[in-house]
Amino acid sequence: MTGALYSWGLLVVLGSAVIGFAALAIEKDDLHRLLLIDLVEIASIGIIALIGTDLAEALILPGLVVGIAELLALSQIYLMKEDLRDRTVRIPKIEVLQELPAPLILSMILIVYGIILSGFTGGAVAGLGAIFFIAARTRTEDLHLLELASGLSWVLWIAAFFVFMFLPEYWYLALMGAAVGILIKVITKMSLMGVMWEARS
Amino acid sequence: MIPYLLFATFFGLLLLGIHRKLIARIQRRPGPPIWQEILHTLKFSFKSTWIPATASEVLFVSVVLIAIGIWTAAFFVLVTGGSLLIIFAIYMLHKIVEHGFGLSSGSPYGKFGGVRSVISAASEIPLFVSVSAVAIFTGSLQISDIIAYQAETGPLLFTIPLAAIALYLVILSKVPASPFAIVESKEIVSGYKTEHFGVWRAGLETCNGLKSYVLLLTFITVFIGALPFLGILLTMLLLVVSLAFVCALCPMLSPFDSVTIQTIITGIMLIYVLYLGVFG
Amino acid sequence: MKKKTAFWLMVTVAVIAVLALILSETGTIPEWLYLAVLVAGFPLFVLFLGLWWMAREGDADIPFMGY
Amino acid sequence: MIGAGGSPFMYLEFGDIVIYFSPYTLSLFLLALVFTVLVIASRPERQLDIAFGADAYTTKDIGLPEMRFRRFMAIACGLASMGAMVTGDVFDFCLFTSLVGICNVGIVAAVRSRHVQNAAFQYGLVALAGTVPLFGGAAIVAATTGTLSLIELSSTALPAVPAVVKGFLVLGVMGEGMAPFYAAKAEMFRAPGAPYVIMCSLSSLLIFLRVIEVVLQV
Repeated sequence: MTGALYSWGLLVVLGSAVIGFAALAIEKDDLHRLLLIDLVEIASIGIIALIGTDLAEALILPGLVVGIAELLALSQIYLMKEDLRDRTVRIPKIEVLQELPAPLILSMILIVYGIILSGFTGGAVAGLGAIFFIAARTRTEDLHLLELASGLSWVLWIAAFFVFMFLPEYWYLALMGAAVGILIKVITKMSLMGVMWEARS
Repeated sequence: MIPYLLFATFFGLLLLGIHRKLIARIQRRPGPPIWQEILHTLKFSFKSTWIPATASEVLFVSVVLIAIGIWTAAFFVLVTGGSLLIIFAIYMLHKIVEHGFGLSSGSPYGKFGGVRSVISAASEIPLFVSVSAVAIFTGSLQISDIIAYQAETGPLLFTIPLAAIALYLVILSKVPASPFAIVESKEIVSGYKTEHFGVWRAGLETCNGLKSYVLLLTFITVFIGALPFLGILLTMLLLVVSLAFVCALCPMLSPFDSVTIQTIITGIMLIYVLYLGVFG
Repeated sequence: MKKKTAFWLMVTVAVIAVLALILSETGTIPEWLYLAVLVAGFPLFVLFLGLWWMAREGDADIPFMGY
Repeated sequence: MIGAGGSPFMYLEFGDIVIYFSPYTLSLFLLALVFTVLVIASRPERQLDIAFGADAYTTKDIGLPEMRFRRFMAIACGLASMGAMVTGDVFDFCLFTSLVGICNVGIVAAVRSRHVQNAAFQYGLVALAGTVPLFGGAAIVAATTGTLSLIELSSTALPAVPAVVKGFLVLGVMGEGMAPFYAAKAEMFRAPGAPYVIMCSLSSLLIFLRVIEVVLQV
């Protein structure tokens, strides 16, 4: 049963990948190709997700990270190549964003929900909340505190791994440490991205 | 091993000299004496030597060391019956050496030679194809196993002749003056070795001698099997004679034609291996 | 590189290689170690030999740029 | 096929991720190591150009910030290829391979020349597209056999991996490794700075060589 389901899923994902590649072959504009390649990339995440086990979840994360890194690098090259510097980035003019209490409440909800989820997914949700909060602000934030948190959480994460390796009997402590570490890490990384983007404008 | 290594180097150089002499005689020129390549190596060792002012010094020197080192390693792998894949890898990595030679000096001629050597990657894929054909038949890539297999069932040369031809073409594309020698064709001066003179060139010649010995020995070991020592040397001589005829009678191809022909050969070989894999 | 340095380096490499040969023949070191020594030593030996023959403290020149 | 590159003689275990050294992987690893050390140790070459219309020549010097960036990228590329050489895990191999792809783009992307940047961008698109068959192949390997470890995969007890998947892996590596296919795009190799550009072609050749062993073993 699951085998058949897997085959069908694989067929669908591969089909969408083929469609993406076809679009890529037809499209001539570099920027559009950059956008399309992101769509194609999602197909590979889809193939990994089809495994449908804990292993798949563990594999998607590095796959995603590599994909994002390549995309960021390519966008940077595109900017350099087309000589696009000093573009102003405008904050979207959404009514909700203009008033302070609404984004605060929304982002609080997102952050709390993210902490309950914990781990990578939770970090992503909470980070989204943080971005939302910062996007609503017009003044520039002080980045040092965020950077400090990001660095410390990374240290926590690595330290937890060392505990795993050398003191396996304290695995529960290590697990909690790693979970909290990656949660804070992802939150700060995502919010940093948003803040730095804004700070440049 | 030390005496055998030195012998292999000098004998390889001698084979290159014979190759050169034969080409000259086929084309009705007198040609240099057959020990010319050995003399070359010695001569370059006596020539004045420096590193060009624009070169990246460390790379410029160490690429010579790497060139000799990898082929010494290939020689030992072959003699001790290691994995055929390692020899295959070293053959491919020789490209990096050529690239390094060309790029490290800052000379535009060297750079052309280096880039051409990377383009000629098409010549390697037949090698892989012949390796996989061998793997299909013998079930192993250890050279000692391949020799044992041939001792039982006779030379692979008659079982999979097309794979042998593929390896022959691979060797052909690495000998001087061959139709596929686009890295050394005349319009780019001396190609990747333009700026490596004096002692550096002597090192390169040493590498070339060892390389020809190793490649010919690989062909003999993989497709003919174990032979007495004199038999090996004689077979090598025969191979060199045939190579010299091909080199003397064929024109040197342009890079585009060379890559096209090698790609076509690769295609044929892939079909052959698929056929072997399915019906063999 | 000075002629003398090159000579002594060459001799050192040669001695190490011969030593490895002897040790390998007597079975003190495994064969792969002996071969590894040769793989590293042979290129060095060739270069130092050449440099000993023709080491010169010359000025570097620019590459060949045409006829 | 068990031990296509000679039988492994050393295992380094990090939990379920096993790094193994066979004669084949060890020699590739050593080559990557040697070239990485070279990249760290050597200064870039200065490419000579003839000044047309005069009896003169110019050298293309590389500025310090550009050199630093490219050296960093080249070292990262060397480290990634070392990892790809010895890892005993298909997915790890794919990760290292795509890392090599990014670093290859990075090595040439810092050159301030429109032609080089254009070539780098196009190559980057190919590399990004190459991750689809690469990761897809690895995922299907995990789905059909239930393991990603090359040592377990080389034993015959597991169900056979379909040939298409091997093709996927090779295709992915062809996308990531640029040297042989992109050498014709001479703009990339025309970028001055020898040891760094060589790292591009070295790393792609190495991952090619490794994927052959991987494909033979799965």
